[in-house]
Amino acid sequence: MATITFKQAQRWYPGADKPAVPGIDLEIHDGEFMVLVGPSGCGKSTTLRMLAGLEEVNSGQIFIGDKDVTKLPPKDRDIAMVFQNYALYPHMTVADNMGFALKMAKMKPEERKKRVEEAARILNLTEYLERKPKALSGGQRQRVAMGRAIVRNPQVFCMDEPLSNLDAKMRVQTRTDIAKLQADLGVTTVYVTHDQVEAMTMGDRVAVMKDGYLQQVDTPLNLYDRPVNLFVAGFIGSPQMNLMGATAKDGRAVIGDYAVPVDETAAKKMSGDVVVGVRPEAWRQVGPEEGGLPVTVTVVEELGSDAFVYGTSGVEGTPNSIIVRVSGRDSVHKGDTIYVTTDPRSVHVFDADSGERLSD
Amino acid sequence: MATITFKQAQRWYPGADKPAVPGIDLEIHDGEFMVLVGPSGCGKSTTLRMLAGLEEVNSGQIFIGDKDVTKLPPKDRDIAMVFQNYALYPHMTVADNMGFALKMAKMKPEERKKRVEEAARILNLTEYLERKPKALSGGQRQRVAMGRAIVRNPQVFCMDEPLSNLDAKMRVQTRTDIAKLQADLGVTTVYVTHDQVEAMTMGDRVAVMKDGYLQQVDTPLNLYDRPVNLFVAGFIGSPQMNLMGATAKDGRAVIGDYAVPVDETAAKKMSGDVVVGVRPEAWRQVGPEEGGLPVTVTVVEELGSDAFVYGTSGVEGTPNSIIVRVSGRDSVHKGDTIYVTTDPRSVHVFDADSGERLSD
Amino acid sequence: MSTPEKFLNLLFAVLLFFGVMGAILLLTQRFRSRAGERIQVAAFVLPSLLMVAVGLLYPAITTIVQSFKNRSLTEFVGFDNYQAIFTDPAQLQVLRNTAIWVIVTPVLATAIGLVYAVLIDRARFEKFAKTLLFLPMAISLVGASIIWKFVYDYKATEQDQLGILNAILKSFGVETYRFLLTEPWNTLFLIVIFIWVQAGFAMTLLSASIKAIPDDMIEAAKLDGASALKMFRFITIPSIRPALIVVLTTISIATLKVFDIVRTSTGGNFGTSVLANEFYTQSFRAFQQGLGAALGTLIFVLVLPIVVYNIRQMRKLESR
Amino acid sequence: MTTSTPTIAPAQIEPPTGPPKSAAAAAHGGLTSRIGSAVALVIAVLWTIPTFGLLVSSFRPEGEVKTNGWWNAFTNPSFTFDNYKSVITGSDVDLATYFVNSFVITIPSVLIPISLATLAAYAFAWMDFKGRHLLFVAVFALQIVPIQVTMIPLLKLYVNPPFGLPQLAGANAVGGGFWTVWLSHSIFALPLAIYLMHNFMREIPGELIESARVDGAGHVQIFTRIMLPLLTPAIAAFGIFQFLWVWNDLLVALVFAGGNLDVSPLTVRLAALAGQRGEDWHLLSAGAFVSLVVPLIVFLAGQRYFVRGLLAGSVKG
Amino acid sequence: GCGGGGGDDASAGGTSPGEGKAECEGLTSFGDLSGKSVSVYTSIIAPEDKAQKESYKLFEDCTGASIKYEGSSEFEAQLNVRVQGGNAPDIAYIPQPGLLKTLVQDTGQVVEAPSGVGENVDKFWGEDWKAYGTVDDKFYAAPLGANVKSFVWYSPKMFKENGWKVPTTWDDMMTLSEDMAAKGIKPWCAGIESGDATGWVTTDWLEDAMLREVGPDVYDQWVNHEIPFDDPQVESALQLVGSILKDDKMVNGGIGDVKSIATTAFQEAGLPILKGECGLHRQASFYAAQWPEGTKVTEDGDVFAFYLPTTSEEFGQPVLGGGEFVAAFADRPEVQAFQTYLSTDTWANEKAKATPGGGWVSANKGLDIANLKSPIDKLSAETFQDPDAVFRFDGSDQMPGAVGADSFWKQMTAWITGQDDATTLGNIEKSWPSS
Ligand SMILES: Nc1ncnc2c1ncn2[C@@H]1O[C@H](COP(=O)(O)OP(=O)(O)OP(=O)(O)O)[C@@H](O)[C@H]1O
Ligand SMILES: Nc1ncnc2c1ncn2[C@@H]1O[C@H](COP(=O)(O)OP(=O)(O)OP(=O)(O)O)[C@@H](O)[C@H]1O
Ligand SMILES: [Mg+2]
Ligand SMILES: [Mg+2]
Repeated sequence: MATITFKQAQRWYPGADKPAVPGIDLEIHDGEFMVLVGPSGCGKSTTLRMLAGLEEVNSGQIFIGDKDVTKLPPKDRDIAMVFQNYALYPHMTVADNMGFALKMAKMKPEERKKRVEEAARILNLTEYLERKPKALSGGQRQRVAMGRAIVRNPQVFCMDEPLSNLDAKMRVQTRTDIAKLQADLGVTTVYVTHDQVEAMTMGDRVAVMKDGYLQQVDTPLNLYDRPVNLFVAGFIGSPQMNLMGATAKDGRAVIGDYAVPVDETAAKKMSGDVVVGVRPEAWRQVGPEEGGLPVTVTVVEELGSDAFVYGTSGVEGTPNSIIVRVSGRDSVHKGDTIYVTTDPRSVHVFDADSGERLSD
Repeated sequence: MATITFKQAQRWYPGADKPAVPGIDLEIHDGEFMVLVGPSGCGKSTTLRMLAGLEEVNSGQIFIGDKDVTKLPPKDRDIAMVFQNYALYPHMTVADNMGFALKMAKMKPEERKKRVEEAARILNLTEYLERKPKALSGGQRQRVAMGRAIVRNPQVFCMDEPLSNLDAKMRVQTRTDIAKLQADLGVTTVYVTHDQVEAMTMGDRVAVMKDGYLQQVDTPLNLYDRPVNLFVAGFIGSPQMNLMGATAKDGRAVIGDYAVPVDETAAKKMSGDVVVGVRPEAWRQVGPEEGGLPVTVTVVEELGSDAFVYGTSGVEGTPNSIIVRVSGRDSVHKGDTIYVTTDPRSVHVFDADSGERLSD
Repeated sequence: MSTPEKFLNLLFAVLLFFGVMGAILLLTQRFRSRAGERIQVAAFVLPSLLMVAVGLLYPAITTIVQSFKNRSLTEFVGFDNYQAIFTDPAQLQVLRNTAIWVIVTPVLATAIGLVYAVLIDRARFEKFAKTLLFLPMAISLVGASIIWKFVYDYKATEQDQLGILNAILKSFGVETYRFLLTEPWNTLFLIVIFIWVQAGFAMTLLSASIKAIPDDMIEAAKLDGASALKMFRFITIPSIRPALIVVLTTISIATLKVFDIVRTSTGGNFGTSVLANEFYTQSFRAFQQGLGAALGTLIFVLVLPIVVYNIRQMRKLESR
Repeated sequence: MTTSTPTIAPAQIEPPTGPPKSAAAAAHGGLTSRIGSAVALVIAVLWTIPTFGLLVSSFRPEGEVKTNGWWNAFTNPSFTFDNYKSVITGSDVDLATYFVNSFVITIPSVLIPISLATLAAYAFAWMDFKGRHLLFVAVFALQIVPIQVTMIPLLKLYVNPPFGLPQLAGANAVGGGFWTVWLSHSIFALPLAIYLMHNFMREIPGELIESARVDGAGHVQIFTRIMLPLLTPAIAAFGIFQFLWVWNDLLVALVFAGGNLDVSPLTVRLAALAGQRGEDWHLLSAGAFVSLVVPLIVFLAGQRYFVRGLLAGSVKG
Repeated sequence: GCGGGGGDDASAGGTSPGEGKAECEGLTSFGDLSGKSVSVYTSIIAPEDKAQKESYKLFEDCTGASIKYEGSSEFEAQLNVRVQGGNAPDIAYIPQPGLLKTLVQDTGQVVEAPSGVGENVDKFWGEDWKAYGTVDDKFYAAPLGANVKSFVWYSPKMFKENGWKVPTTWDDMMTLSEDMAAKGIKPWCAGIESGDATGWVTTDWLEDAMLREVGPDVYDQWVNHEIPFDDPQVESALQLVGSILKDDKMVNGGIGDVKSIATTAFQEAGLPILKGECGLHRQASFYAAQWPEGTKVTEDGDVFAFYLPTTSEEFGQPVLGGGEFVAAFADRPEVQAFQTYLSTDTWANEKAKATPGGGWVSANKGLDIANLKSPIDKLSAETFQDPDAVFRFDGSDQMPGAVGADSFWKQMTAWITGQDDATTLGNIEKSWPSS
C-alpha cells in the first residue's frame, strides 16, 4: 500500500524571496504512474525532493500510505530516486553504484550481482559495469542513475527527468521497460519529464505545475482535449496550440473576418473578449472561397513524416505565428497563402481575463 | 571564414581498450549548422571536445578555416561551448557566469552587461541573474550553460545537448532563437542532440555516428528519406521505422503472404534475404480484402494529435511489434486487426547482410 | 627600528612581492604559442623551485655529504658514522622508537581528527567544538611543555600531586605511576602529546574536505538506505580519501621531524629518544657533526616509503 | 501570443508562512546521534582538560603553582592577576613591541608562501609540462628536511650572498633582519603548502577548467578567477596553520633575525619568561595564553571560509 | 679601589666622553667610542639579564659605546650556528670551557683576548681560572660571573627546632642524615629533570664526590681524559654518590623514591624543605632564586646553604663551581674595550651593586664582598676567596660536548633509574670522542 498524499506541503528555500512550492495538494494512488510536468523552475524537482525527504517541508504534511512521513529521514522512506543531476558516487564502479542500495539492505552478493546485471542489461550498460562514472558519456551516466533506482524494489519511485540525455531509440526502449517494470512491480511512481510523448504515453495521470501551483491533474487525453485553463492549453502539446484573441459575437468567436465555430457550451458561456485555441493538427485546409482563416506561410518545418507550417494571418488578435500541421509533403511552400478552418469540437475557448476554460 | 575540417582525427582515452573516436573525417562549411546524432556513447561529446581542444587528438588533424588547430590551446580557438554537464562556475552568479568569456575578452562592462541581459532575456533567466548555480533548477542551470555560449560572438559554436532539460515550450522557443541567432551571426555550429525534432528542424546537415564512425552526413530530409543503411534507418525517426525481414521474389519483397511493393531500383538490385523498412506514417490502412499486412493491435498510444498503434502481424520475419501511425482518434482499439499497406515510394530496402540500402 | 618603520617595511615587502608576482604573471600571460606556455610554467613554478632548491635541497645535500665526514667535518670517514649508528644498541632503540612514533601518531591523530570532524559536522556548536580541538595547535611549545608537566608529573602516592593523571590514580586508591619513566610505555605517553597537538590539524583539514562532499551524493546515499555508520564507511571515507592521504602523509613527516616534545619532556632519556632528537643532540649539543648529519640523512631515508606511497596514490587517482 | 495566464491559486491555500530563518539541518541528520555526541564530547573534554589546567595555573600564585595541582584551585581558591601583570609589564622592552614584531614577521611569512605555493601547485596540477610529476614529488619530499639542517648553510648564504647581492643577515642587513626571517619562513612552508594546495586543486572538477579555457581564459585568469575562489577553504586552512606556525616559531627568529633584538617576536620574549633556569612556570602559563590570543582569533576568523558545498551546482554527473 | 683599567692597546683614541667624570676614571683610556656598538650574546636571560645590562651603564656612559645585549635560552646551539653561519656576535659569555675549546678549535673564529684582559685576569683571578679560558696555550676568555656548586641547602628553622647542627665533615653529614631518617624524614631531596639537559645535576654530584674522594689532581686528569672515565677511582666516587642518591632511606624526601629523582625537575627538587618533608638538598648557589617569593634566605631564616663537607682533610676544601667566560669574535677597539672592562674589578663591583636582589657573585678577587647584598652571595664569595679553598670548574662543562652535554647526562640519568655503576661509567667512556 503506497498511496502518496501531499497536504499543503510547502518548501521555501532559505534566502529565497518566495516559496519554491507554496503548498501542494496532491493524491497519488497506489501503484499509479504520476507524471509531473511544468516549465523549468516550476518546482517539480522540489516536490520530488520533499517526497523523498531531501528537502525540509516548511509547512503541511506528506503521507505515504497512512503514515505521516513529513519528518521521517530519507532512508526510512523506502524511496528510490533518479536524480536530475545523477548524483553518482564517483569513487565506485558502475556496478557498485547500482548495487549500493542493495548492499545497504544487506542483500546477498550473488543476488545483488544478479539484480545489477539484469538492470545493466535493460539499460545497455553491461560492458561498462567496471568503469567509474568519470569515464562514461553523459547518457551512460544517466542510465547508471536510472539503474540505481530500478535495481531496488521500493515503495515509491521518484524519477527526475531520467531519460533526458538518451537518444530517441534508447529512450523509447527504456520508457517501455520502465512502464513494464512499474506495472509488474506495481510501485507507485512519480515521474518528472519534459518530453511530451513520455508524459502522454507513460502517465496514468499527469500533473501540470506552474510556479509551484498545480494547474490540472488529469489523464493525458483529458489534459490534451480539455485543458482547464490557458496555461495548460499552451503547455501541453507540441508545437503548442494556436491561441488567438477573439470577440464573442452571437455565439461565435470572431477573429477579424473569420468567425471560429465553437461548441454550444462555450457559445452560451462566453462574452466579451475570449481566447480561442486550436491545435495545429485540428486545422483543416480549405479553399480560399470557403471562408477559412488566411495564413501566409513563412516557414515550413519538414519532419519527414509530416510538416508544420508556420505562418501569419495578418488578422488582428492572432499571434505572430500560426502553426498548422499538414500531412504529406511539399504541398505547401514558403510564401503561399493557405486557408484553414476547423470544427467546433476542436475549438477550445477560454476567458481572456481569468484564463478559465469556457468550452465543454 | 570558419569551415571546420576533421582529418582522421582520433581520440583514444588513456586506459580504454579501444578508441572512443577511431578516426573521423568530416567537413563543415562556413556558417553551417551541423547536427551530430547517434546513440549514447557513440563519441559525439568526444568529437566536440576534440574540436574545442579539450581532448588531445591522438592522431589526425583538425582545421578551423585554413588553420591547423590540432595543437592549439582551447582559449586560442575562439569557440563557445555548451557542456553536456553544464560546468558552471559555482562561485559566480548567473550574470558572472555568462559574462565570464566577455570579461576574458576584455569587453567593456556596459557592453558586457547589455549582452548578458539580452541573452538572459532570450533564455528567460532575467530574474535569476543574481543567483548562484546552486540555487537553480536543472533546466535553469542548463539555460545558464547555454547563455554562456550565446553571449559570445565566436568562430564556432559547440553545443552538447543544450536543451535536454528544458520543457517542450521553452525548447521550441529556444531552438528557434538559436537557429535565428546562428543564421544572423553566420557562426559555424556543431550541435549534439537526441531530439529528433531538433535534429530535423535545426540542422543544415545531420551527421549520424555510431561507435565513433560516421554513418551518413546529409540534409535532414535526405536522411529521413534515404537512409544509407539499416542503422541510420532505424536511428532516424521516432517511433522508428518498421524493419522487416523479407525475401526477394520477382522484384517484390515477400513477407509471409504479403508482398511489399518496392521501387524499381531496389527491385533490380535485390536478391535473397533483404530487410524492408516502412515508416509508421507510411502505412495506409486498407480494407481486409485489399491484401494488406494484417496487424493485431496490442497497444494504442494516444498522443492527442494522433496515435501510434503497436501490433503484431503474426507473419514470420516481421518484428515483434509493428508500429502504425493512425491519424484521428478512437478509430482503432486494442484487439482489433487492421490491414495496412504502403506505396513503393515509401519502402526502403536494405541488404540483410551488409545493411546497405538497395532502394533508390 | 620604530614601529611605523617596521610596518612600512612590511607594507613595502608585501607590495613588492605582489607587484613583482603580478608583473610576471601579467607579462607571461601575453605570450601565446608553445614557448609562451613554457614561459608561463616557468613563471608559476620557478620562484618556488628556486627557493626550495636553495633553502632545502642544497642544505639537504650538504647534510648527506657531511654524513660521511668526521666529528668536525674535516675529513671523510666513509660509512663510519652509519656503522656507529647501526652498531650502537642505544641508537638502534632510537630507530625503533622512531618507527613506533611514525606508525602510531599519524594513524591515531588522523583517526581522532576524522571521527571528531565527522561527529561535529553540521552540529550546532560546530565552531566552538572545533576550536577546542584546535587549541593545542595554537599553543606554543613552551606552553605545551608545562601543560603536559601538569598531566604527567609524578610524586609518590602519599605526596601532594602536581600531575592530574596521578591525582586521579591516587583518588582511586591506585599507586601513582611514572608516566615518563616506565619503559616502554613512556614513548606512548609522549606520543599522546603529539597526537594531542596534531589531531587539530587533521580535524581542520578533514573537516574542510568533508564540507566539500557534494550534498547530492549524500542525499543519494540516504535514499539508498545508508545508515550513519555506513555513510561514513562507504561515502565519507572514499570521498575524502585524497585529503586523508594528505593528512596522514603530513603528520607522518611532521612526526619524523618531531624532537622538541621528547627534548623538553625527557631529554631523550629513559629510552624515549627519537631520530630527530638524536640528530639535534649530536649536531648541536655534542658537536658530533658527522654523526648528526648521518642521523639527519636517516630521517630523509625514512621518508621514502611515504613518498612512494604518495606517488602510487597519485597514479591511482589520475586514472580514476 | 496571449498566453498571459493568471496563476490559479487554489482558494484554500493558507498565506505563506514566511521564509525560513536559516538553513535547516533537519534533512541532514548526519552522525549526530546520541552516541556520536557522547564520543565527540569525550574527545573535546580530553583535549581541553590539559589546556584548562594551564589556564587555571596562569591565575594562581607562584607558590601554589609549584606545590600543588591546579585542580586544588577549586577547593581553596586563590587567584591572582600577578602572572599576567608581570608578563605584560615585566621587561625592559615593551610587550607591544614584541607583538608588533610578531605581526610584522608573520604577515608576509604567510602571504608569500601561500601565493607562491598556490601558483606552483596550479602548475603541477593543471599545466602540462615535462617532468612535472617528478618535480612535484621532489618538492613534496623536501618537506622532510628539518629546519636545523638548513640553518648554517642558509645563514652563510644570507651573510655572504653570492652575485654581489646585498647582505641579508648580520649587522648590516637590509630591512633590519626581517627579510631573512620572511624568506626563511617562506622557504620552509613551501613544500607542505604546494603539496596541500596541489591535492586540493586536483579535487576541482576538470570540466570547470575546461569551460574556462573555452571561454578564452589563460592560465593566469583560470588561476585567479576560478581556482583561487574555489580554493578558499584550502587556502584558509593552510593560512591558519602557517600563521600559527610562524607565530609560535622560535628557532627561525633566533637564527635568521641574527641577534637583532629589534625584530624579535613574541616567542623570544616567551622563552625568556621561562627564567634563567626554566623555573617560572607561573609566568610561562600566563605568557602562553597571552600569545595564544592572536592565533585563536585568526582561527575563529578563518572558520567562516570553511564553507560547505562550494562546488554545488557546478557539474552534473 | 680601582686598579687595572685597560692596556693602551685597547684604546680607540680620541677624547672619551667620560673624560673628567669621577666615576669614569679608569675607563677614559678606552678613548672615544661614541656611535660604536658591541653585540653581546649570552645564556643569561630574564630576570637576571636586567642586572647585567645595568652593569654596562658605566661603560656606555664613559665611552659612548652602546652594548646590544641578547640573552637566549637556546644559547649553546645557537651560538654554534651563528658562528658557523658567519654571523657571530661580537662577544659571547660561554658557560662551558669545553664549548669554548670546541669553538676555538672547530671554527677558528674566536679571537684572542687583548693583553689588558690577560693582565686583569692575572691580577684578579687564580691561575686555575685563567686556565679555563685558555685553549692550546692561548688565552681567549676571561671569567665573568661564577657560582658555587658545592652547597647543601637546608632549613635553619628546622635545624633549630630539632637541635641539629650544620655538619662540617662528610661523616657528620651522614650521621645527621640517619638522624633525620630515624625521625621519619627522608633526609635528602633531589631532582635532575631539566628538559633536554636532564641529568646535569647528577654530574655535579659526581664531580663533588670526585674532588672529595680522589682529589683535584685526579679530577683534572679525569676531566682531561688522562685517566679513563671508568677508572676505579671514579667508580669509588660514584659509589659515594650512590650511598645517598640511590639509597631509598636517604631519598627522595617529600617526592617519592629513588627513581622519582629522574623525573623531578631540579627547580622543584628542594622545595620540600619548606614543608619540612626533606632536610638536605645539594644544589648550587643559584638555587636561591628558586625559593618562592617571601622565603627568607638567611642563616637564621627559612632556608640557607652550607658548604658540602669533605670526606677527608687530604685535599683541603675543594669547591666545585661554574661560571661564564667572555669570548670575543671580533677585535674592533670597542669590542676589546668592553672585553677589558668586563675583566676589571670595577665591573665586578658595578655588577654587584646592580644586583640588589642577590644571585650573582664573581671569583674576582677585587670584588668587595660588602657590595653583595644577599647573605647567600656573600657566602659564595667568601667560599671563593677562602684561602683554603681549592677551586675546580664543573667537569662536565669542560669535557667535549659528546660527553659533557650528552652521554654524561644521559648515563647518569640512567644510573638513577637503575643502571649499575660500571655500565654507566663504561658507556660514558665509550662515548668519548676519538678525535
Ligand atoms: N574519460 C574517459 N575515459 C574512458 N572512456 C571514456 C571517457 N569518456 C568517455 N569515454 C567513453 O567514450 C565513449 C564516447 O563517449 P562520448 O562522451 O563521446 O559519448 P556521447 O556520444 O557524447 O554519448 P552521450 O550521448 O551519452 O553523451 C563512451 O563509450 C564512453 O564510455
Ligand atoms: N537551493 C535553492 N535555493 C533557492 N532557490 C532554489 C534552490 N533550488 C531551487 N530553487 C528555485 O526553486 C524553483 C523550483 O526549482 P525546482 O528545481 O523544483 O524546479 P524544476 O521544476 O525541477 O525545474 P527544472 O525542470 O528546470 O529542473 C526554481 O525557481 C529554482 O530557481
Ligand atoms: Mg528539476
Ligand atoms: Mg555526450
